Amino acid sequence: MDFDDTPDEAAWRAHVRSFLEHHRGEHDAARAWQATLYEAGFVGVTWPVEAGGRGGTPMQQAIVDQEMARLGLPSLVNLIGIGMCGPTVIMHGSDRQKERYLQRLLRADDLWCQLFSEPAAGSDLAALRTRAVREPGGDWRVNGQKVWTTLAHLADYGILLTRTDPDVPKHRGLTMFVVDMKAPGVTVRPLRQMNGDAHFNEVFFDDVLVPDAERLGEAGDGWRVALTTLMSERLSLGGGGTSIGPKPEAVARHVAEHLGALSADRQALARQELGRGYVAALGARYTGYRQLSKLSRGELPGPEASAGKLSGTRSARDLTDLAVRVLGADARVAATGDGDRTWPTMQAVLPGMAIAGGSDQVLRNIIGERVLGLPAEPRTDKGVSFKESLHEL
Amino acid sequence: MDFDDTPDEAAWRAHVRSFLEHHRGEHDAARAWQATLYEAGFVGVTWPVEAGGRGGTPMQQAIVDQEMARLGLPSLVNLIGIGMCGPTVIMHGSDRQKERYLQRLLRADDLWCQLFSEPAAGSDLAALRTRAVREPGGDWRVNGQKVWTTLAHLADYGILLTRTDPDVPKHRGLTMFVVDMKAPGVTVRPLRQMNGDAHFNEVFFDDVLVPDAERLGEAGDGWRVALTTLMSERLSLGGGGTSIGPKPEAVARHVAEHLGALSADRQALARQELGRGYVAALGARYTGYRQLSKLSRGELPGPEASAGKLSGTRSARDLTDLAVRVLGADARVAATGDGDRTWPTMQAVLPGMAIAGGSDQVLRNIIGERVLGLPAEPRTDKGVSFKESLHEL
Amino acid sequence: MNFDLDQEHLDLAGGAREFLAASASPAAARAALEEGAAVRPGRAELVKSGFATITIPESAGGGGGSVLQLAVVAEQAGRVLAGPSLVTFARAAVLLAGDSRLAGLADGSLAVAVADDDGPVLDAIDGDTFLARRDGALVCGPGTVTAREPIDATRGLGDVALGETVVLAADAADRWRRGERVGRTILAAEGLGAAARLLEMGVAYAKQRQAFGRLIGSYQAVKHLLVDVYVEVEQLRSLVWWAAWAADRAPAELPLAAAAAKAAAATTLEHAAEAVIQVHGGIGFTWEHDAHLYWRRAKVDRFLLGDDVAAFDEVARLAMEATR
Amino acid sequence: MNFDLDQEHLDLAGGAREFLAASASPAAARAALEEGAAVRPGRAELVKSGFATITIPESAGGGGGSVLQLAVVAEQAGRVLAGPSLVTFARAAVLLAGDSRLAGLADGSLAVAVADDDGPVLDAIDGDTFLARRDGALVCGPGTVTAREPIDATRGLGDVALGETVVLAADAADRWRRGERVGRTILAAEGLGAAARLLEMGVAYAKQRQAFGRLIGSYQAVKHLLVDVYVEVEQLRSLVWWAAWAADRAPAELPLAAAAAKAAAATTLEHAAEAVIQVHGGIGFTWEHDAHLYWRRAKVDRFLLGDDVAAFDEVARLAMEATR
Repeated sequence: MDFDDTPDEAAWRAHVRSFLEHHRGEHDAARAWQATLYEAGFVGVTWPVEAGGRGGTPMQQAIVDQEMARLGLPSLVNLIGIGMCGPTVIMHGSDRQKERYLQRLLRADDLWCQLFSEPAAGSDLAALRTRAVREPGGDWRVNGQKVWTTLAHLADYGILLTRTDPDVPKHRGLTMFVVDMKAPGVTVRPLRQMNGDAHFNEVFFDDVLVPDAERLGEAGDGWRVALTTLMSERLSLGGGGTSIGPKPEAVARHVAEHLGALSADRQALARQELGRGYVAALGARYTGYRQLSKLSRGELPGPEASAGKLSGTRSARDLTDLAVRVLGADARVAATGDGDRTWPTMQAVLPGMAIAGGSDQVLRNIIGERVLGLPAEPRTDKGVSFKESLHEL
Repeated sequence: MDFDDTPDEAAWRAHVRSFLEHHRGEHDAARAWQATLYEAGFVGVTWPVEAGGRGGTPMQQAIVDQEMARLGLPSLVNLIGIGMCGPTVIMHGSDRQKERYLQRLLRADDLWCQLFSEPAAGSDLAALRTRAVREPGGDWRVNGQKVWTTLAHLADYGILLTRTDPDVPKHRGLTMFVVDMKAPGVTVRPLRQMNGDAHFNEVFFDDVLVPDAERLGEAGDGWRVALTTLMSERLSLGGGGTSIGPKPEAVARHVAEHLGALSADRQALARQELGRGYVAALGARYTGYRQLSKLSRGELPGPEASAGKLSGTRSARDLTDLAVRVLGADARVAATGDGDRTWPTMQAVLPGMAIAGGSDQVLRNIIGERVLGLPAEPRTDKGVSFKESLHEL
Repeated sequence: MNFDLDQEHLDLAGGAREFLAASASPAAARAALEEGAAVRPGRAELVKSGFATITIPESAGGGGGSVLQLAVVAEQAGRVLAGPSLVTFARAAVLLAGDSRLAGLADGSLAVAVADDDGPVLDAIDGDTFLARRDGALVCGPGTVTAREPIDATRGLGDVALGETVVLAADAADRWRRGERVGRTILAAEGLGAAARLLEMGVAYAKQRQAFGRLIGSYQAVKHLLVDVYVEVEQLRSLVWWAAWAADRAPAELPLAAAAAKAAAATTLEHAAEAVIQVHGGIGFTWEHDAHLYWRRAKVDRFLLGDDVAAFDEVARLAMEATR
Repeated sequence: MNFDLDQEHLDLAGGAREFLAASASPAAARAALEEGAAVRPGRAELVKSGFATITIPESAGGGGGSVLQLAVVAEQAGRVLAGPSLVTFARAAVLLAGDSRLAGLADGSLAVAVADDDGPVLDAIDGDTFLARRDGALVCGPGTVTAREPIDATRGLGDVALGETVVLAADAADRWRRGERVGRTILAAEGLGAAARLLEMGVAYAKQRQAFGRLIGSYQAVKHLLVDVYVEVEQLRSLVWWAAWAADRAPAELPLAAAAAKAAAATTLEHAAEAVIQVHGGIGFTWEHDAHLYWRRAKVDRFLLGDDVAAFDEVARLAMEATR
């Protein structure tokens, strides 16, 4: 066991650090910044070389992420493309699709989004209703609505999961496509969250034509294709030792700054809360490091990676609550006397974290069944065609 | 709304109090003490007059309980008989059974126990396996094992739930009997709990003959008869404002005594814990008073009464944990330097409270479905005969 | 003992629900947040309805009613996130007892708010007359209000700089404390209404939304979450009724009852809001859904009239004192 | 970075499991509680096996191994509730470093226990040589032991009245603190083993017991209870490995890592024991079932080497210091 960089890792870190420090001023132009990093070999580190990547290790990618965070640099603009859409194209795309999309995605020449969730298909993703119907010419006509689509308003392309056969059980009638977000019939509407921001969108498909050449995988095989995407997503949420919500160090700094204004009793209570949240956050972080070590040995991310999101969401909530509380009387309003909105804003974002990317309840089912081997619940929808299931209740 | 005794209640209370104060020295002889109280009209207050009771109100019974608790007197020895077995005989027994059993039960001439649970039938009580087979003469031969039977080692009689027809669905093949605990073939073995005490027993039935005249209700109607018993039990666990586990006042007194030995920080933490547990306990108590008020207006105890057990178990656990913690270094051992075992003992009893008399999980199902009206889970055992269900998994 | 609402209370609750549901709503709370729209039903309507002035003696033009009656109304106000808070009226009625200004509170000519010593003041935004403590005395006067960016716009929180004040009572410690305790009781009643409404929303959604071929309310993970909220709400209801009854009939029990109700309201409403957002999934954390408006109420109310931590501490102190 | 056990550690764990499973068990813990039977495997066997003396230098007759190695063994010891605790050996090895008595610890001729300033002492019952602090100095000597009625008999808790002592080091503050932190790490490793074993018991039962026509592990109420334990256990495992690694390789990280591991072990083992008793239903709170023996361990261990509250407080202080 060791936490030190290997000689190779240390050299890579020194290189990354020096490059970033030299170029850090350039990150404001988000697409150009990603292109700069791509040219430096820092984007898609783990992607295969033939896909435009570096063929590197998850540890090398983690080092890039750590060094970016150290300088307080923002995430890459095309993160969903890199983390989810790209890997799906790599695994299931045609040579033409790979050729056409992958390098441009890494350079942020094109931005990507992921079009899976629907109003009536949240946790039960496979219940989605967006229809793709085959035209006489072999292409597809898409109608329906997606929701919770990050970046849809800026994206050039999206990966789109549709129902192509409602007469078979719900997991078997799905097909995945690459869709041109500028195509006629695509409408994007921002969706405001409870904190007032609009990080997500609703996307409406109204007779949108998608060429059959943009199919990803076989018709009817969309669920298996989607699992590639979701497995990639799992790693980016609470995996690899990254924090969900605030960094615990940031909360500790904030509490330390405000502690002096509290009574001795309140200080003792605040330290208990900080200690509890901090231990949970450290536990999640070091468990992430164990996962990263496994990945670096070539093991696939298993369902146990979801544990990080489960506990990270909870400790983020508790730490943020403490951070709000130490504001004292200002905790009742949305900005402190100095106009600082950090903690009230964080507070209003967290309820969504226990839902987005797999709700706490669904993640517990997955871990219970796939990690602990506990029996599944009796399913009432097994073997029923999707169409029938709509009339069941 | 008012919390005061009505004039009638006040008179009753004065009478109860004066009697108890006069006779308090006599409670050591448990059966004789119950007989004394019975003659005074304080036992079976709510039972009908023709059953040997007083035909009184739940509030009158509550006043007796309150006054007993005020003097620190122990519960009646035959409490299970009075609370569960007797009401079942009143509702479903023959005239001969009522005549023979009820008054002797109230006087504690006979002690009673309740024989429902089995090793393989805990939460799923209707899955019980103890068999009663009809003899040519019409009487019944019983074989099987019961468990968690309070007082079985002292009891003269028990109400016994058996399976008489394994070929129908499990709820339909049950029959209830009164069984003579001294009959040949009945063996009682004490069952030690985790704290080392043996409040419960295992009871084995080995070719025990039960006369058909001791049947309670129709053959095959045992489940409906058992529901009478269970509804009576509900009231006695956390209902009516009684505390589960320690009285919150006792914890407050104990904490107050030990607070001075703690650091200022620890005092602040202890007050938080006490406050939280105390509020939960008060919430449960006053909710119990609301139930009691309903009962006194003649309403039946509904499933919402179980909420008291659910929250009472939790607050009892939290308050007891605090009581243990304030012992300081003595919290590591089973008796303080002065030989006081109160809180470590209470600590070791509480895990059972979340299981006995309906586990937390089962109570939540009941409240969710019967109070909130949420849909039940799909049942896989509906309509299957008991015999088939044994081979299902 | 008869610990339940009487028919008179049930009728009052029905009337209050009718008035408040017609004049306030989560939509109005959203508009207040979004566009700075006025809080509904607003002071004038609340006074006109008679509900806000229940605890003011008839001699001063009020309803001459009980704290329990006001608590029954406050539950209905909490259900629809009405403002300004009945807490403000209840406290002012206690503090102005015997003062000529009480008639102004009762007829709506004065817009009173009560300024605690710490930070943003409840219902300060449209207030013109502020009650405060100065060196143990109860003082009254105009003030300059600086609005604060709201989490829950219905609470009208603003910083108050008092202008010239007059002393209403030199030693007002007891009266101030009773005002706080009656205020905590009414605050808890508003929290009860909000939490009960959230629970209804969660239960209704769980009976209608399906996932994996079943209604989500049939899953234990969802069902038990809602049951835990139900248990908390019912216990809060008991504590609110107890505290209100104590305010009217058993002053010695009021300190403990009011602190317990305040603390339980803070935690119950917060748990209810978080659970019900979770039950709704994605739709639950959208701006257009009502859940976050109740969540906002929870996040603010827990810090009013002392926070939950202070209330639990007080409960513990009182409980220990009572054993001596 | 490679944050995982190496093959060497896995082999060591396998050997330790084999030895400990043959020489200790919950049944032995029950016998110790019931009849005062000796704690298993006992000092002599533990020393003979070499596992207890891993962290003593070879020059003093020990294994010359790492704290991480001892932590790997301690997890196995925790699984079967072995005694005396490896915590006692680990702390003594730190405190006796450089002293001739270290060889006595290594060869089993001295039965050492470490007496903290407060209350009953871990593994005092069969100790003959006690290490303690006196006015900042590290002292050593015999003592009179008064056994205390046990909650968990495998912890050998007794009050110690020290006899005549000798001073081993006049200013022993740093050494004492390192002993505590290494001790907390090993205590957390034993807690990890106990919690992991509890989880196995709970999962196995949930896969085998049925109710209402289904295996109980298929109910979300049971499944999610066990998943929450799983998540806690895996995070505790990470913290234990980190703390042990820090004890060997990164002393600056040890204070935070050891406090975090200690605190997490206290809460995780307690949650695991309560959840697994609950999953077992009635059978889980019988004397004959093993669950309560682990529950007893949880109830005692949380108060050793400072309680969880103290450890959380220390984590907070260290975290805040690090931001300055």
